[in-house]
Amino acid sequence: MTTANWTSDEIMTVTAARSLRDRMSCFVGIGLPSTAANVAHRTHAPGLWMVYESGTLGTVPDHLPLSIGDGILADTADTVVPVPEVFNYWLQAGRIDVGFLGAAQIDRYANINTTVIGDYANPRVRLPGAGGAPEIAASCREVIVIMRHSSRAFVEKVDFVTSVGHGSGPGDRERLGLRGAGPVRVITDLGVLEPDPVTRELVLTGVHPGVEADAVREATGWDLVVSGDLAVTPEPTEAELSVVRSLTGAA
Amino acid sequence: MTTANWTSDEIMTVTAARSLRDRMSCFVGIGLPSTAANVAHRTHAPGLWMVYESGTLGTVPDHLPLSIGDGILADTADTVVPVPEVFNYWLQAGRIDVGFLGAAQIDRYANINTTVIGDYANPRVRLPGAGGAPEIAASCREVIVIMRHSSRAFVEKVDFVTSVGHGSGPGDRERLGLRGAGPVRVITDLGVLEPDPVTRELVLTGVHPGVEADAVREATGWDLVVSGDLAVTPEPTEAELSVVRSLTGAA
Amino acid sequence: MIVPLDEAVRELVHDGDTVALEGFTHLIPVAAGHEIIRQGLRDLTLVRMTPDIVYDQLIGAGCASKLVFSWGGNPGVGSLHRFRDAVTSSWPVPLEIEEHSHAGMANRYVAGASGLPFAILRGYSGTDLVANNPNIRTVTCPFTGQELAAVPALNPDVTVVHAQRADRDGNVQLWGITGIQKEAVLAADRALVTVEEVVDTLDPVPGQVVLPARVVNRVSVVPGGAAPSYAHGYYERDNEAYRAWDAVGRDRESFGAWLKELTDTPAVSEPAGRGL
Amino acid sequence: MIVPLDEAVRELVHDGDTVALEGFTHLIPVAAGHEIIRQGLRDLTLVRMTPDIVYDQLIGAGCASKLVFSWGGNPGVGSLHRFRDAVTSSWPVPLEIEEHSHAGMANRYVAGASGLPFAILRGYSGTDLVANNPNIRTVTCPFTGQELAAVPALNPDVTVVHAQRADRDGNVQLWGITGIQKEAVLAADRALVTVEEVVDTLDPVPGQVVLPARVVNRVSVVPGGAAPSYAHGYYERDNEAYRAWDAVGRDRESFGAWLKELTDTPAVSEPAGRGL
Repeated sequence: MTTANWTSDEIMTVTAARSLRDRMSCFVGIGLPSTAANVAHRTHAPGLWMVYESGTLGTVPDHLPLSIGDGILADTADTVVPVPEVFNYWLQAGRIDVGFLGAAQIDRYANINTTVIGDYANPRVRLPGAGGAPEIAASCREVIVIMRHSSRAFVEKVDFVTSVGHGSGPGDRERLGLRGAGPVRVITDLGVLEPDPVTRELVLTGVHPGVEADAVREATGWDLVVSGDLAVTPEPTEAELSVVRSLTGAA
Repeated sequence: MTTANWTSDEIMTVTAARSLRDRMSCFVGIGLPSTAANVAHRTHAPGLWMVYESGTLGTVPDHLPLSIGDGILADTADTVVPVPEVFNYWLQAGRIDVGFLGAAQIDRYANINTTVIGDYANPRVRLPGAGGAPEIAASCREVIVIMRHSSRAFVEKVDFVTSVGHGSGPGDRERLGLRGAGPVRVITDLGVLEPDPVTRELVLTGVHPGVEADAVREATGWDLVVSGDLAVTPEPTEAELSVVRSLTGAA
Repeated sequence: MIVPLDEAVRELVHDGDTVALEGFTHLIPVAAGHEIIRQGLRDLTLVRMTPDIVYDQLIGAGCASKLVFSWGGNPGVGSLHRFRDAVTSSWPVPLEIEEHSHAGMANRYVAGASGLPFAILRGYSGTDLVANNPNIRTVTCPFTGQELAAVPALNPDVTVVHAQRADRDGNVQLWGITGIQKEAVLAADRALVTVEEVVDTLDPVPGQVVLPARVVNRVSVVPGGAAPSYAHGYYERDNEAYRAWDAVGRDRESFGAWLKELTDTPAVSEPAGRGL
Repeated sequence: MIVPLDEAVRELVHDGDTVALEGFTHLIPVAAGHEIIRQGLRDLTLVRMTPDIVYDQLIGAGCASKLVFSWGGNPGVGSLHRFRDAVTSSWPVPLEIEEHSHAGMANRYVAGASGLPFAILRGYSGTDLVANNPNIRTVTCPFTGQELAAVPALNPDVTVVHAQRADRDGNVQLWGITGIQKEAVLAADRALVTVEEVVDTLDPVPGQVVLPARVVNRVSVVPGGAAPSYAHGYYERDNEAYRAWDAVGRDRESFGAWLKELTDTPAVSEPAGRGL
């Protein structure tokens, strides 16, 4: 193993960016998803159509916004629509290819918690809550989750289902009337998890260079299945790294 | 009876205009209502807030529009909103003081027909239809109807209830969940009809100068009750007539 | 993306389609309607809140087997005689009608644009529309117990609108009275937009609606394509042409002559101002 | 119509009211929130899609007994510590919460603005929000039989928003990211608008929302009244102030010092840029 010239956050961001295809419409959450989407837009996906829940459609910010409603998002958008429109006319109507979400907790079936740690009525930690996530997870054609790996975050069962992933397994999304495919990939600072096509349980399908599958299993709160065909993430290119760093302000 | 220096259409328009109070919000139908509302705006009600169903809020056209969506309405409006907004956010929400409607047929209980003469499935005359009228009649705080008097137009029972007036009598509007007061006045080229406070049946409460109550009864298709306290419309003033004529282009 | 009008109509509109040519007095896609007549399309379900003379023409030409609408007339002039003739005498072909109020139609488009199966409104209560239209039903509020009207979403196979401008990528910009066009386009499977002009950049305009290219299938450049209605900032409504239509539409013979003239004129784009 | 902020708050906001101070990242009525704190209002039900630091301040100051919301955080920074403290430790007073998704809250305002008792949406299905919020129910589509989520209309006693401009009659104009402000104002019984400036004429601006004077009860001129959020065309978002709040809000003592400084400062209007 050579010493990498990139950080684990950087390869996470680059890997997430690579998941976005050119000309896709992408509903972008703030933070890691926003960074990754903007990296994609500046590298292989110049036609990526970024939507932020503040109503900015087709925005191409020239720097990373801190919030989902920074002025730069409005200035560079194809059009800015009121909040009810972005949720009803764009998200609910099924016009968004990929929803890009973060999470505080995720479970074996890719259900997402951004509400509370502990009991809802008497929480140990109160988190910000749902925001746009429940309907992003329901209505986008597919969902990609980006979050840092830890056994506190990757749990057997989330304390609170804020946004439905694959419920409790096969057929649950259909039963619940959720029209998108749900989470198709979870990208972390250690590797990539994808739902098993049959069981819908998240399995480890890729690791970043230098990461052992066992280390990922250890950072996961359930008995994580490792794919027989485990991929190793291609290293970030110089071009990708320079875009990431120009956006995040890292040297 | 002196020879009047105004026509029966002119006194109808002036009388309708006088029914509008300053600063009212008024949902204006095209044709006679639009003329009357614009007369009011240029005479005693400079603060009349005119709304046309095309979405022009607070418009003050400098000439009469031919359609409900002429460019002049947009040019002079406080704001132009999409059609769903004018119906949902303004009309349905109960923000409009008075709805100003025309009609092809009206009946004893001020129900309005603008749909068909004859049988619906096999009509003798096909009329334009409902447009905004059913919800204008339902949701405005009150409704004023302006139309020319004839026994074909003023009928015992309309062939088709396009817009509900007072249904079949007292309590019907409440039963139907209609929140506005319904038609409070019908202004014609002969006089003024108003619903009896108890029976809700239209009675003749006023005649224009030179018109006999019997002539109105003859032009009405039901046994029209004449108020014991029959008013005579004050003559149009020179100022009113000059505004009407400047708008309609009459000499 | 940007193709001649005849090609756009050929690609997007087919016999039997549900077609909405929307425009609330302003920006009515008249030239596109004429091209539908020229191509001899049949058995269309025509949808529009305010069918006016171009719908009278489509109906008179026998393109439509059904009309879904809320107000059918010649605004400020009177009735549509071809529409009347179709409804009362099935000429030239029978015309089924489905009739709503404006509020109902507007909310049907909103539901269609929103991916919902239906919309709720306070409306229709007590009217004879209810008994004559199975697409007007009720729902009960699960919080207050109030009964409200329900209408199904409207999702045309194709929506046609006219706009002032598009850019070369097919982003569309319209302004002035914008009516129900945004919802009609978003509710449709396919969208055709005729425009006054194509520009390099859509400079923002107050009151604009922008339709992103990804919801537009074809753009055709048709200057004057909304006449005799109008295009705010380009040309005014030709009120005289609306008045003149009354005589043309009034009898089958004069209409036939009008129709022959239209179909004898092969048109890719129509000259500015041509409406009748 | 146009009155000083302290007077406007005194007239329109009362103990026990349901109050929405809306603004989706942009144009947050921070100065008005501070005036509510200064006037010592109590037992408010605070409503907002995205409660951020001004709500953290209102909650920390003990103004609120309930919060209705969909995302409560310091955007791009982290959590709201006063909000957390109230929820987990009932400090300084217990805070009841009613929690929705953005789509649910947005549609609740739309229903409120529309005079409807409820709204329908495709949402919430399968989430634990449902079991923890009696205001999330279902309705069945009378046409397709599909089950959809239903949420009740939101009709605040008073909505407070910040806008760029008003004219002397009280017509209000805002632009940029306009969020849910129009619906929040139209849904409310009373509306207070703080503005950057009053002008003679509201020249149209692309992307504008105009709130006609008849839906506005009071306008107060408060330049910088949205800081540390921003007013498009006037000043930028003070991201540093948002980051700095994290330390202030994190413990009760530093918050107490902040609160004392605020309430010791009698303010009719706040200088531009003042946010914390």
